Amino acid sequence: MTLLLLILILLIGGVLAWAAARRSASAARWIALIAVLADFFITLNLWISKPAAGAGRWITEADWAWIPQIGVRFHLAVDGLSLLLLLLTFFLGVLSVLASWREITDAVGFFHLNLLWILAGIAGVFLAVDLFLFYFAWELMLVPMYFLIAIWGHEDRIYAAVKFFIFTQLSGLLMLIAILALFFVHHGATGVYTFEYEELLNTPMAPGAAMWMMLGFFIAFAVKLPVIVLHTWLPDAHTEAPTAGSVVLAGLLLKTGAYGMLRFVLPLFPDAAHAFAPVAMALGVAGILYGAFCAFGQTDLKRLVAYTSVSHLGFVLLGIFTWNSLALQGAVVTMICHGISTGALFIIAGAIQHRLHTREMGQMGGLWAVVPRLSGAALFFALASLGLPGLGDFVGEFLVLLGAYKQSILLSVLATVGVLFATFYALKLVQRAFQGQNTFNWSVPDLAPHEGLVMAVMIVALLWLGLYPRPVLTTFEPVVAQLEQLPAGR
Amino acid sequence: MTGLDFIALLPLLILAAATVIVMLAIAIHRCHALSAALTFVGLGASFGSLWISACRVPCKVTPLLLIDRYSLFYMGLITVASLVVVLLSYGYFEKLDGDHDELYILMLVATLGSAVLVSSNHFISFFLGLELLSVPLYGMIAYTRRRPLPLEAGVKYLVLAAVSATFMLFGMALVYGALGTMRFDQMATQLVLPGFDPWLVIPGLTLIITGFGFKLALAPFHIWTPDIYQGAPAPVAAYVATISKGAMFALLLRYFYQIEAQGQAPVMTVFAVIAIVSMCAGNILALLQDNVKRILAYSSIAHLGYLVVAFQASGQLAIIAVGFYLVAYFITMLGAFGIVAVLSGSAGDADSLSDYRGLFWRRPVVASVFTLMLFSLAGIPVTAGFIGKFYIVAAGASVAMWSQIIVLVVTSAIGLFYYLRIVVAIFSDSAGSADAGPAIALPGSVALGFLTAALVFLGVYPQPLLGLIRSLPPG
Amino acid sequence: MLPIREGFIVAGILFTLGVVGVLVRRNLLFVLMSIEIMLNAAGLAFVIAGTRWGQPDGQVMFLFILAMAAAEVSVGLGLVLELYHQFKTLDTDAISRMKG
Amino acid sequence: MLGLLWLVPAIPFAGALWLAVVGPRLRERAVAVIGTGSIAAATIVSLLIGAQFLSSPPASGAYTQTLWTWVGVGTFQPGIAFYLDALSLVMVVVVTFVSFLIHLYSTEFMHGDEGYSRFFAYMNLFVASMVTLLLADNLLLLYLGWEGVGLCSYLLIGFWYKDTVNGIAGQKAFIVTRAGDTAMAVGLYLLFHNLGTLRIQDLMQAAHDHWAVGSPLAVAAGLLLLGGAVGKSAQLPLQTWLPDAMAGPTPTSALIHAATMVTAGVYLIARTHVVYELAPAAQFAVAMVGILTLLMAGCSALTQWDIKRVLAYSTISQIGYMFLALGVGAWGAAIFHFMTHAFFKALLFLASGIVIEALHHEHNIFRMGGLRKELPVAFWTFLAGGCALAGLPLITAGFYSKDLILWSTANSPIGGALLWVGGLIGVLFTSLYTFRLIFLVFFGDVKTPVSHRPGMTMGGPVMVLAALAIIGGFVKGSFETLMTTALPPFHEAGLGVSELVSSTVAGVAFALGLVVAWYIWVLHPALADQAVEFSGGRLLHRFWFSDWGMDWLYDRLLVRPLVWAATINKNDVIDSIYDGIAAVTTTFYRAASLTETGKLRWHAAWIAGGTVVTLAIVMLL
Repeated sequence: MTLLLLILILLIGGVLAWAAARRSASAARWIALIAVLADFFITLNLWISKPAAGAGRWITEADWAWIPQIGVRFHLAVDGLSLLLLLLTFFLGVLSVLASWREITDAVGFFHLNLLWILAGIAGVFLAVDLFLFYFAWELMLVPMYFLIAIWGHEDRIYAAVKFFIFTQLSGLLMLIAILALFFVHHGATGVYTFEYEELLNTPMAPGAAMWMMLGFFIAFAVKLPVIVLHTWLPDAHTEAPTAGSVVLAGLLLKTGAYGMLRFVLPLFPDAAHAFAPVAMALGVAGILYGAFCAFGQTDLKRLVAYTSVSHLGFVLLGIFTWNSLALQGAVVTMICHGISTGALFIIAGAIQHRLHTREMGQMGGLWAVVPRLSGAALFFALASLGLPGLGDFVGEFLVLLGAYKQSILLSVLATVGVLFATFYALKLVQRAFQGQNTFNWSVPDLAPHEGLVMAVMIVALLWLGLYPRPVLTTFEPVVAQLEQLPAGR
Repeated sequence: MTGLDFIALLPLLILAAATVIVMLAIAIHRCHALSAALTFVGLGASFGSLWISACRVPCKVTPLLLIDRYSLFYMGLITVASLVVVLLSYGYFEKLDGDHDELYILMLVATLGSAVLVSSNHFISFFLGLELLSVPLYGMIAYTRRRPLPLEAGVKYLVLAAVSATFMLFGMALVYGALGTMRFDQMATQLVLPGFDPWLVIPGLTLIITGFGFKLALAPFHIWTPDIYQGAPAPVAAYVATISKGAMFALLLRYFYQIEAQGQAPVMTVFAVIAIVSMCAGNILALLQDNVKRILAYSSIAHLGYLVVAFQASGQLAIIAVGFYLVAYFITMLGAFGIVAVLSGSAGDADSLSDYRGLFWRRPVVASVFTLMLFSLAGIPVTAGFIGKFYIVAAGASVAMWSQIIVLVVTSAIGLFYYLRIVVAIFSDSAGSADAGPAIALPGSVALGFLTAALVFLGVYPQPLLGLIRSLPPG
Repeated sequence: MLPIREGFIVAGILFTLGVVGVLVRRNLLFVLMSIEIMLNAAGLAFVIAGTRWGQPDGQVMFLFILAMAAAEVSVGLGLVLELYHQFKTLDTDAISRMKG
Repeated sequence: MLGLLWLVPAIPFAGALWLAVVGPRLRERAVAVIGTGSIAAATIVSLLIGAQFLSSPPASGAYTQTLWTWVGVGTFQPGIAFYLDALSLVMVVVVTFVSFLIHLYSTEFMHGDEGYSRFFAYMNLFVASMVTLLLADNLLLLYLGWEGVGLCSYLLIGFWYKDTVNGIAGQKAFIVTRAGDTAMAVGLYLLFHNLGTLRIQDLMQAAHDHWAVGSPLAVAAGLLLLGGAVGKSAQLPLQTWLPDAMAGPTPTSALIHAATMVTAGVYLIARTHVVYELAPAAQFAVAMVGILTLLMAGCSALTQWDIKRVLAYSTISQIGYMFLALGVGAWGAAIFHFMTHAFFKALLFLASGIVIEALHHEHNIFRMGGLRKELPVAFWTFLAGGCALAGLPLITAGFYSKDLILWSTANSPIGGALLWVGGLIGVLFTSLYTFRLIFLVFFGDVKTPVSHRPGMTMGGPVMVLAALAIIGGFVKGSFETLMTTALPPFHEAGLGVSELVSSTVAGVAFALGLVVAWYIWVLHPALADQAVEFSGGRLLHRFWFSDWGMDWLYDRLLVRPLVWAATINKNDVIDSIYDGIAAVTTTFYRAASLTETGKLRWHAAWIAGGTVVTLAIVMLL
């Protein structure tokens, strides 16, 4: 029951915020903040009370009949993986509401409605265990994000919003075909019409068909987790979105892609995924290198940070398809830490744009003297994104690389070179934006108290994950065990 | 014709009676509100009577008509749609000068025609229903004859409808010549016998498909659609887009199921070609359009293409898919054209994209309804369109028509682009002009409210409707 | 017995004549006339089909076709009058303002 | 007492955190107290631990303290755990003691700088990372310390960020060291994959059991770890970053780029000596890297005009000696040389800091001169350091440690005459450039007047270091016995050159260098310029000055193409695929919209045409 509560709080919170906005903008902001905080604490309590318990596969479930005629059930469930990602969702949700406290001034109510409905959509994606409901939440997630970019975005936001929408929608439709193909193959084999995840799990199917269906799912998640060739929507969407939009996009929407692979592609089609693994791993490494290479060439601050996401998510893809416990744990840790570090970088980029009204690094320079605390935080998160040991990203990346080494030495070495490339863009970001002469002699205020709080919380989170990641690892333990038992898993 | 038949025919009889009553009312005292109200009551009574005749079905009334659950369902759908169109047209024509009572008579006759079409079981009732539907449409499309565009649209529709009707007639003649019977149910038995010469039946069927193709605005025969939808007044365009197409598709479904057309491979390839071409044409033609009515016209071509994809999948799932998708399509198209009708002033229809720029900041409710309708056309969740598209792809997947499904997916992605162009216009920051424009008439807002509620309800909880459709064995 | 094949061929020829008439003629009146020809061709085909099976249905159908043709032409002429009143011409190409 | 081991890294880390967060608001005095105090505390704790360790050494010769398991995934269970044995004890004591002195020195040197608290925060963070590196029980924690020191060197080189040159130098240092770290990381994966653990002691044991001598895996692991060491210790081929690192404040250069960080590579190879014993090829590679870097850096040092760059190249060359010692199996000698080198090189840098401070930040030695009388403290301590560096026989510590290395090179089975001769030539070059520096800076006439005399807090540490540079050598005997508990002893074989012979030959080389330097730079100053006149000389001078052209090579080969390609691909060539698709769809639209002519007859034509097409399909199929 609590799971449905999570989504309802957000939906109702959004509508309340829109209504309250007529009276006062800050009322809308407070309602949104309270709603997301409430969800955060519910999930936190869920995590602390029974982190890895639960008899079967799920920690808790909520299940009602929805469209019995074709076996569709409104089935929400949480296991180690989705619990962690839910925590990340609400954590970044709170921070994105705080980050846009001063930045959003027009149509504040509608903004918070959209923001909360995106979070509800994402929570729905992580919770849904019925394939129809999953597709329902997957498509629903796009609409408020589209509005967020299209209305509150920056210069050519329309192009970015439409591009984002079409990319995801088209790939979503491919996934729909795959879901239906699986649905009918399952009916063919067992005579039962159902979208239940657990029943669809080990449906016997021809290898050829399995490969096509797996590709259907994979492409949808590959567009979302930007795999190298399908990634071009990401820089536009991230650059043009408002701060909260970029944080939610980078922090959460990309993770739904990785989550999808871990939840649907690997378990549903183990043999096909196993046969496809080398290609996916190569794509991952190519993504790491190309993402870093493109990031290094950018002059726009937000675009640079956007390309870093392509590079970091390349690690996650590599980790997922290496398919041993080290790499899988590494993929999850990378997902969470990337969410925090890139979210923070976007908040910083947003803060800078809010102050200097420009994102071009060419016009920045010498900001350290002007805004020391903001620059300090930026340095910290730039170091986190280049994988400095002692911070969360390093633990994730090291585990992925360690695991990948078992599979193929070449890919692991290439990915490690990718980590070196990460240093290039991170240092360029710090050097070009914060060091050097204050040629444009900016004089802007430093971090406001609430922005300082956001930064501090994220710094503590990354340090904690960097030095003591065990709670995250133990929560994800059972899911890794299940993934490893799949026939193809070694 | 026993007493039982009359009860079964009750809905049709009530419609005919309503037409006469409205004519008499106009003769006595010409008042727009009165005739609209009378039409509303007439349609309401006919809708009510469906339940009465429902307990007597199935019942063959004369060899021409077959009243069964399937036809009653579609009759109900058509009467409800007409009710909505009456509400919309009252709001729309109230703003125009001149007397508008005759429109309701034409509308009642057209609705009667579609009701006959839906329950026809014979070539003659098929032809009669078709003409009963088409001829009043000529008048309705060219109704505001003071303006040039409706007149042009009316003439075009008249000529083309007549031409396609003759094609269909010729096709019927060939089929009749080959099989010796005009009754749908007997045709099936004839077709199975080896005796008939295919050289007559197959071309005959193809010519009939041309007639269907024109009426359903499917690909090769779709060129007229944008001109008529743009020219005709908005409520009438809504009528043409929904009721005339819905009735014809219901008949197509029933006719081709009764004669087991699935067996005839060539006919099916024709449908496959039509489906693919209309999906592509519909979506591509609308890509950079600036006229909202033309965009809706092209998108209706594309949607009919999707319907034909589901139509080709044989079996139970196809019936459900077509049935549900038609309901969703009705709601969405009526809603979209309803918005255009509601926003149109006395000067002319609000059909250019610039009229909708920044609409959300001026009239949030109307804008959100329109956005919801557009998302339903695009197949985004929480709208009936999503469930409809889901079923279409399910029907297609059940018989593994992968090539057509891939075309469906790709073209609907292209479709996304022009729906988003309208949404972008709606949500773009309004350049000045913050006036809210003419207040919306009560009937118009009631209609839109009902449509939005239905859209979201079916989008979220489609189970009751699906249960109803599942129990409609055709024929 | 009336030979079926030749009958349908005659009807077919008459039908194609009507179609060509619609395509070629520019004046709206002549277009309406060609539609009449097509309708009669269809009616002829029905009568021939009816004779082949010895059933009156074909001719009954032809009666319906006549009735429909009359209704349609009357509405058509009404529109033609209004058209001429507004556009001062009956050339179908000249009256097309909507395109694209 | 050993239980307090975790305090040694913890206190500096706490100091760094405190200064970073609260520092900017504190006064300079408070920052100095916190900064230097935390290092003093760490030094005291390490000395106490050292005393107890020496007085009553634990049973197995080592003490392990585990705080918590860091990452726990299946068999991969590295913990935050510290391992103390003789080797790490010596390194920790030396590092903390020298850091304390340098912190004391920089309280006055950095006086008045607006980033005062930021400087001390970075320095404390550096000491914390270095100590973590030295005390790390497993290679992953070592890697954490490894990257931590790399980060602090980047932050401190680019400390005066206002001048972009410093920032770029910092970037270069961080990137080149991380290039080395990449090789080391792959080494870590290889070790874990094949031996199942990263805990250093278990690793060594497992390597010993599973790998035969000369097994390809051992060679690969050795070379990869060497790659990391080469990056961090600025050896061939990754030494180009150290000379540019002199852009940082002088205390930083003294602490990081002379005494402690650059020797991390030596520690790594010493710590993983079992791998190298199992892979003679890798060990020989270490020796070759050592000897080549030794000679190249020596030549380059001769041609430099900036006082700090001369010392930088001399550091590279001295670390070359340590690598040579490791290469020939003289593990103890390498660590001993590390200790003495830490003292006299830190001394030289601090003394040159005094000189620079005194001459209004003048770095060019040709514009200095005659400071013998003006800065007596600087002169005498600089002279002591210089002699220790060059290896003045019997008195200075440098002589003992370098002689031990030369002797071991001659007598090691791996070494040989060639390496020994190379080492001797190195000694000649070292004394040559050291005395060139001393004579140019302190002798001859005064070219720029001295404005500022160093205070006690700068003079004190320099004098302490000078004393250590002198007496440091006398502990050689007890130092060697201590080292044998942690590192394998040196096996004598080969030429059988006696101790006496090698030390006298080294003494002769030292004297020769002294005399030649005296002859050129004191008696005939013009002679040096004439040597450069003839064409070969100028080319050679420019070649040596630019570090044998390696910097230019890397720039042309790697940096320029990458930057050029990145800027070309700024808006992502893959994006053009989707623009192409959009363009094709639009052309479809243009073509399709032509069919909508609006003419009635055209519509009818399509209906007729459509029917004909469908009839054709039906008829033909």
